[in-house]
Amino acid sequence: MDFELTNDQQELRDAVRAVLATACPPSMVRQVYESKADDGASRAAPLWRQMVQLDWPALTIPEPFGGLGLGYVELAVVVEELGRAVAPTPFVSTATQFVPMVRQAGTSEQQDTFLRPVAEAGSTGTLALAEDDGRWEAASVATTARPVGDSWVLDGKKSFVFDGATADEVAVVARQEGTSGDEGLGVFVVAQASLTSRPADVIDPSQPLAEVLLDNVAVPADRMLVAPGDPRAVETINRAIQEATAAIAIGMTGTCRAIFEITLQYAKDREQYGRPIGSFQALKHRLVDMYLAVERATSLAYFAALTIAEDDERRGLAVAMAKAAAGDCQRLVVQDGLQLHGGVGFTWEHDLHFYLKRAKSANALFGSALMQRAAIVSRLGLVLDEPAGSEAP
Amino acid sequence: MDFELTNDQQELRDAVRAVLATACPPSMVRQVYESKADDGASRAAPLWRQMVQLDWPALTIPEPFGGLGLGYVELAVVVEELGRAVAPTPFVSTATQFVPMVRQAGTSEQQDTFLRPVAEAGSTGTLALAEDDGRWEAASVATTARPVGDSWVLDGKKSFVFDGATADEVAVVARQEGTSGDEGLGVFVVAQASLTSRPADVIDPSQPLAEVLLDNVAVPADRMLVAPGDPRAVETINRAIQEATAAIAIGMTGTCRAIFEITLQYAKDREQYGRPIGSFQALKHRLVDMYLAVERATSLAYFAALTIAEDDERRGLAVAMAKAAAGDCQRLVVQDGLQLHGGVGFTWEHDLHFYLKRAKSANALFGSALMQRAAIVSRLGLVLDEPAGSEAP
Amino acid sequence: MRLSFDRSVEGFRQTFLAWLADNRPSPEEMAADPALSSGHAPPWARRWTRTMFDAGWLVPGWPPERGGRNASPLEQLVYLEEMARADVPRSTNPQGLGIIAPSILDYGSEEQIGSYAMPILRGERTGCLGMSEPGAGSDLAALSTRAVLDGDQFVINGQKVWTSGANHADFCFLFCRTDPSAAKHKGISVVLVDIDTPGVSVRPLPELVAPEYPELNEVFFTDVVVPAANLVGTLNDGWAMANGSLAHERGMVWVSSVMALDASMRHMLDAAPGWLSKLRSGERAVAAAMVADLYVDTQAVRCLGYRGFGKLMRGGSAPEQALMKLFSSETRQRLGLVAAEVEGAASVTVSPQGARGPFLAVDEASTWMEQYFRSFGLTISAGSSEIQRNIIAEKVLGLPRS
Amino acid sequence: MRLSFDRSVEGFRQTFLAWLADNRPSPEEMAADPALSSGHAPPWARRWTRTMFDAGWLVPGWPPERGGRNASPLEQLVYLEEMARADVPRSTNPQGLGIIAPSILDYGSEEQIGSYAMPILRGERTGCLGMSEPGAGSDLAALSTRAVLDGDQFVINGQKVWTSGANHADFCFLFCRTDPSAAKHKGISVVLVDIDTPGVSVRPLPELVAPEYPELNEVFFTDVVVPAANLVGTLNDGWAMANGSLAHERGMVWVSSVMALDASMRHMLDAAPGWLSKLRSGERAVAAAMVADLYVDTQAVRCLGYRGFGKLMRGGSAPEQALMKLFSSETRQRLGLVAAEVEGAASVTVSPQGARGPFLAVDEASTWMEQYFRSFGLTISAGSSEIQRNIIAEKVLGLPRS
Repeated sequence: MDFELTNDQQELRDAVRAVLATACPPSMVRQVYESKADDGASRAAPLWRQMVQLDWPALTIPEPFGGLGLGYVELAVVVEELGRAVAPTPFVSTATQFVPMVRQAGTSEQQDTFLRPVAEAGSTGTLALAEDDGRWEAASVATTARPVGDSWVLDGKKSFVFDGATADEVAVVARQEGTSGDEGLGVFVVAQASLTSRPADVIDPSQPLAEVLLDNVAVPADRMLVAPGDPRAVETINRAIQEATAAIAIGMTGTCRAIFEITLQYAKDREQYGRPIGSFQALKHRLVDMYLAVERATSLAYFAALTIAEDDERRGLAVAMAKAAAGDCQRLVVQDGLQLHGGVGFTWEHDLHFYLKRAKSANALFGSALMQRAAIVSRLGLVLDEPAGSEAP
Repeated sequence: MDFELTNDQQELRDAVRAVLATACPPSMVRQVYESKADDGASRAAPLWRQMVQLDWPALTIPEPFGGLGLGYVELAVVVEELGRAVAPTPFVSTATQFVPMVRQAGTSEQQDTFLRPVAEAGSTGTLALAEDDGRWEAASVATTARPVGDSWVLDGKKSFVFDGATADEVAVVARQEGTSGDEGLGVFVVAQASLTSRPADVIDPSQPLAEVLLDNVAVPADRMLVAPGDPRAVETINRAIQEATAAIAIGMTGTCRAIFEITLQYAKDREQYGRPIGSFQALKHRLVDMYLAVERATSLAYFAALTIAEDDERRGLAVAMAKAAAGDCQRLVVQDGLQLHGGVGFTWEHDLHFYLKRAKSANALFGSALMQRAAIVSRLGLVLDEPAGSEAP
Repeated sequence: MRLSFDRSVEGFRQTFLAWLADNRPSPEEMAADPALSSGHAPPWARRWTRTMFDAGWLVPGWPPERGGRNASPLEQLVYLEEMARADVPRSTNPQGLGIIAPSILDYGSEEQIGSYAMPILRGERTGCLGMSEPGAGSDLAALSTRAVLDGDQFVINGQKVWTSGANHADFCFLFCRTDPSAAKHKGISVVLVDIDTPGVSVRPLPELVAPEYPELNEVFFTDVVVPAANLVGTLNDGWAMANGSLAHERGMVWVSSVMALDASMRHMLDAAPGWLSKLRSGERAVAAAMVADLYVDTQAVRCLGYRGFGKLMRGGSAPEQALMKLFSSETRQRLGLVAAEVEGAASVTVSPQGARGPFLAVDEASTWMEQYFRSFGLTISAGSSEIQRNIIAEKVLGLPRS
Repeated sequence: MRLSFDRSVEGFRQTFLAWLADNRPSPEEMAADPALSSGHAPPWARRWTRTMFDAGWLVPGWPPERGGRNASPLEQLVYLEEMARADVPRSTNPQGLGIIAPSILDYGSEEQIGSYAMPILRGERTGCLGMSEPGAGSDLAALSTRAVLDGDQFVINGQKVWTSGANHADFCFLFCRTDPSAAKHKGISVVLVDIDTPGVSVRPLPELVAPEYPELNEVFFTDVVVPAANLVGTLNDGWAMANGSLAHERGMVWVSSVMALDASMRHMLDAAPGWLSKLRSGERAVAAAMVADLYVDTQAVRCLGYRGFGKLMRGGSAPEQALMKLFSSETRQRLGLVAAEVEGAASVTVSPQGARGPFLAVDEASTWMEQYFRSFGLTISAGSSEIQRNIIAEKVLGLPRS
């Protein structure tokens, strides 16, 4: 039992932080913010290439498929730092959404087909799960998969797909026509070229989202990761969703810590009435509460990471707690971070808003604190009359 | 439109406050706290006699029945001051629970029978509505009324009845056997001698509660205020519940204001590290937030009083808001009031706990903030799938 | 205490509503050409302000010769509430109408009244308030923009920041230091400076959302020369006027902030069923309770305003007024926060570039998330929430200074 | 990072659990004669403490000669968690075991160790900590109880307040001023004073709930004479010991506060379905979310504790430890608050007079409302939450002093 990073993990963190300090300063994030959508992706491309050279996307890909075979804690370390830098990168979609789904669900051949290009060539991927109602859960999927000969034909619309307009491969969760709830679910990998994607105009352009339209898209059998009707489908999909959700929570704690640190520094530097504003007791106490919220969220984020890494039976509950705590944390640190900055933080020119928007946006994606808390209620057995078939992932 | 007390109302407030300052100091409350239950009632008796002499219980009793015929705002003024003094008195049960029910539901003869003794001789009354499940709403009543000849026979158990062990007359809400929800409800006045009451051991002995057992109690027809099955029963009962609930909310704001004022004074007087603790900015800001909570609750309490006084259509919503806001207020001022007092407020010897316990207790009675908020949700039409028959009072 | 209005006030309401129905600009007209900032008055707004002025409806509480009709405070309240309910602005230059014009009328010369105050009331000119400076923050007494009297003119040098509407305003009601040797708050004066005076330069400061519609500005003054006659009131007496200006603002602001909150709440209640329908029952109940809580706050803000108003009508001091800015701005902020949270995933989408509201380019056209971020303008400017709490603690509660 | 324990630690756990099962006092035995305060040790508690001491299980991290078994930090953690899970106290005099005995072992003479420290460890005597004074509050440096060295004895005069368990303790570990001319924190010493010494008088201060079981006391010292040999450590070196004492407390407290919180949460989760069943669906979802929130807090407190523990194990400083008191005490308080709120009307009933818990007369036997009120002991004593926030702001976050 050890809740502190090992020396190797600590070194990984230091290395990632050092790379991002030079490759991903706020000025680079600003360029992405101030670019047109397509242009933004190209501005973020050099960072991704560097990450690929450093083998970060390969981190949790098994060694037989060209990866490093490391665990979820190492992934968490990288994701936290990326959140801390509000990095504009397809790492989150690729390494925490696409890779886990393929790893959980794919055959060895499929893993080799889809993961090796990620590990070795920086191919990107994502997960298309949520639809118009903004729910990241298998039971809510309406997109259909229809068998036609050896292939499958997908029809539907996915929303809020991370990097959905640029990812090379998209893991799509769909269901057999006529099924509902947890029945009939399957997963398919669709190439970007086979679908129509439409970038969304979002408050956090450093994490692009897109709608993905599947209009009669034929998918060959070797791109089917989970066959619709497979009894293990829900379990497999939920495990991938848990990894993806935990990663959002971990990234949020990084972003929240950055907001806290920037605000703390501002409170030390900024003088008013002839003294640093951080010497005013009311501000001090609020900074302590921000600090506590960040530590609370971080503790639960790494607890969730550990339950995933060790496949602990509490993983579903731990992930929901981590995302809920990250949501609580952003609510407080965005509020107080912006308020304590005064007018300066209110301007476009100041970098603070990149962090605020990432934190807010991440709360709303992959199940907000509100939804996670309801999931915790359900997992604690406190629901007396919940309709069947609505188990949280 | 005028949200400020008239001169007459202001004079009433000053008079009540002056009387309570001498007749109901904290030392008198302490005597009640430190007495055995029966003894407590007798210690509170002189205050009640004085209130009767001053015609306070007669305030809202119509003039034809010996009362002053004043409105709900005047009642609110008295109730707020009683809350401010944590007064141990049957005023709340008699004037805000029993009287409104008789006034709403009784014939002229019944009003003369039951209200005149209150106005002229200080007879006391109460309302027996809630049962084991602690819900102050007609639909939840299980106590039955069975016609036997010209009389009715009541059976059931009422809980949390204000002054239920001492009130001369008890207005009991019951229902015809075999009915449920809003159907079959009736109201009866039962003399204390006809029922069995059992004082509850409560955290706030200055407001005694009791269980009232109705074991085959025969009630003559002239004590039936509302006949079971009367189509106007629910509306009549709900109006009385609204008056009673608003009064609890108003009393709570008085108690909360007292906690705030005591704490404010303490912050000015108490020195630590060589300066008054009220000069520390973090404490200042908390005192401002307490003040805001008290003003918020008071504003809504008087808004509710006005809607009752003028029979405005918003009265149901206004009462729920007032009780919810009073509940929010006590949550904050009890927490910060006790915390800011430090060890002193933690002792039995200090008077603070009388106020804290009254505030906490009143929140739990006549529907907590939690329940009121759900009622507001329902009244705002935000419930999409609420089962029928659960309209809040 | 009374909830209802008496008959004469209701008569006033009907008279006004009838006039309003006949004369108001249409929503389409307003939306077609919204104001770009609080210093901007598009043609329809200029016409409308003038129409109100001529009919005695722009400032009904003032005497007829200044465009009013000696309306009673209760009548003014009814007027402001009905204006807000009708979703029509009195002016798209609120600081001009609410602060600058009345200050000039109170303190200025006849020439200044003729050239600056009346043109605001007639919808001909717009003004901005030059108060905050970099480094001085909310501390007006620390301002350092200098105006040096040189014969019959002032030479002005310095910088203002957070100046609302300066990017479109015609002139600036400028607080500057005229006696650097006096105690901090004693050497301050107000000078009227036309924005097109050589040496004045305005740099917009886009906000963290909707940067395409900047409202705040930095204003730089480099050897700006204005006639000495542009001094408002007495030399070095600006501090009193600042307090007067802010009092004008506070007197006006409580009703409009209550009504703005009310409007937001209505929009939220309209949108809520759609949001709630996407939630599961457990989530929905919690979300609905959050919305209900905001509703309670909104009603409480209104009642608190009414209570303070009742005290003021009796000539008493109204500590509630001091709470109003704090409570209403924080409630507005919480409303945006809760709305965005309940809205869920869709809250991350931004309003389309160039989306325009009915009479302001932003605000009504903004998403809830954007409204939340923009609401920090309310809790930071004109005395931040922290400063409000200090003031209430010391002035209202009588707590000792730190 | 690792979630699971390695095999040797699991072996330690099994060894301890087996011993515990064979030797622990039964719940019935404990409930029949609970401790009346933290200075009280009923016969079963004395026997049990002695049994643990003899078997090397009272303080397993200490060397065998002091009643331990050189257990590693991880093993100590497992030990404390299992003790808490078994609902057995190590001692009903926690400040004796956790602070006073270790302080005397660190600083005291052999005689003091023999007469005061070892008797605590063997369950023979109980001690109380004389720190707070009226007027000095949490500010130990301001204490004024005087001990004047007069030949080979001290003469003590003064008053302590909030002294836990003094109403039953055998002796007091008393902080007093021995050099009034020195700087505030330099003239303080610790003297051991038997409670039955003439001139010592104890006045219990009943709490706002369960006043029949007072835990806190005022202790008055009037010309109390004790031998100079009762000085612990060096004259005027009490300040260092105070910091040592508190460090002892903090080192011990985090696990027990986490476990206490855990136990409360278990009780709450057991009770919650009953409460929730009385609520309508809309209310129920909100109430359940409140309970879930506390569950999240409880788990976060535990994880935060583990993180701090991990840093300490590496010899690093652990700012998390400084947050632990604040977070765990406030969470405990919120738990009582939420439980009472969700419990509803029934929460106004008090526990029957004389209700007794399994090993303490109050706490477990208290209602949720009573537990809420009693929880202010946690947020007020041993450095209030306000003081904790000041400390964290300055010491951990490096913010400037006010």
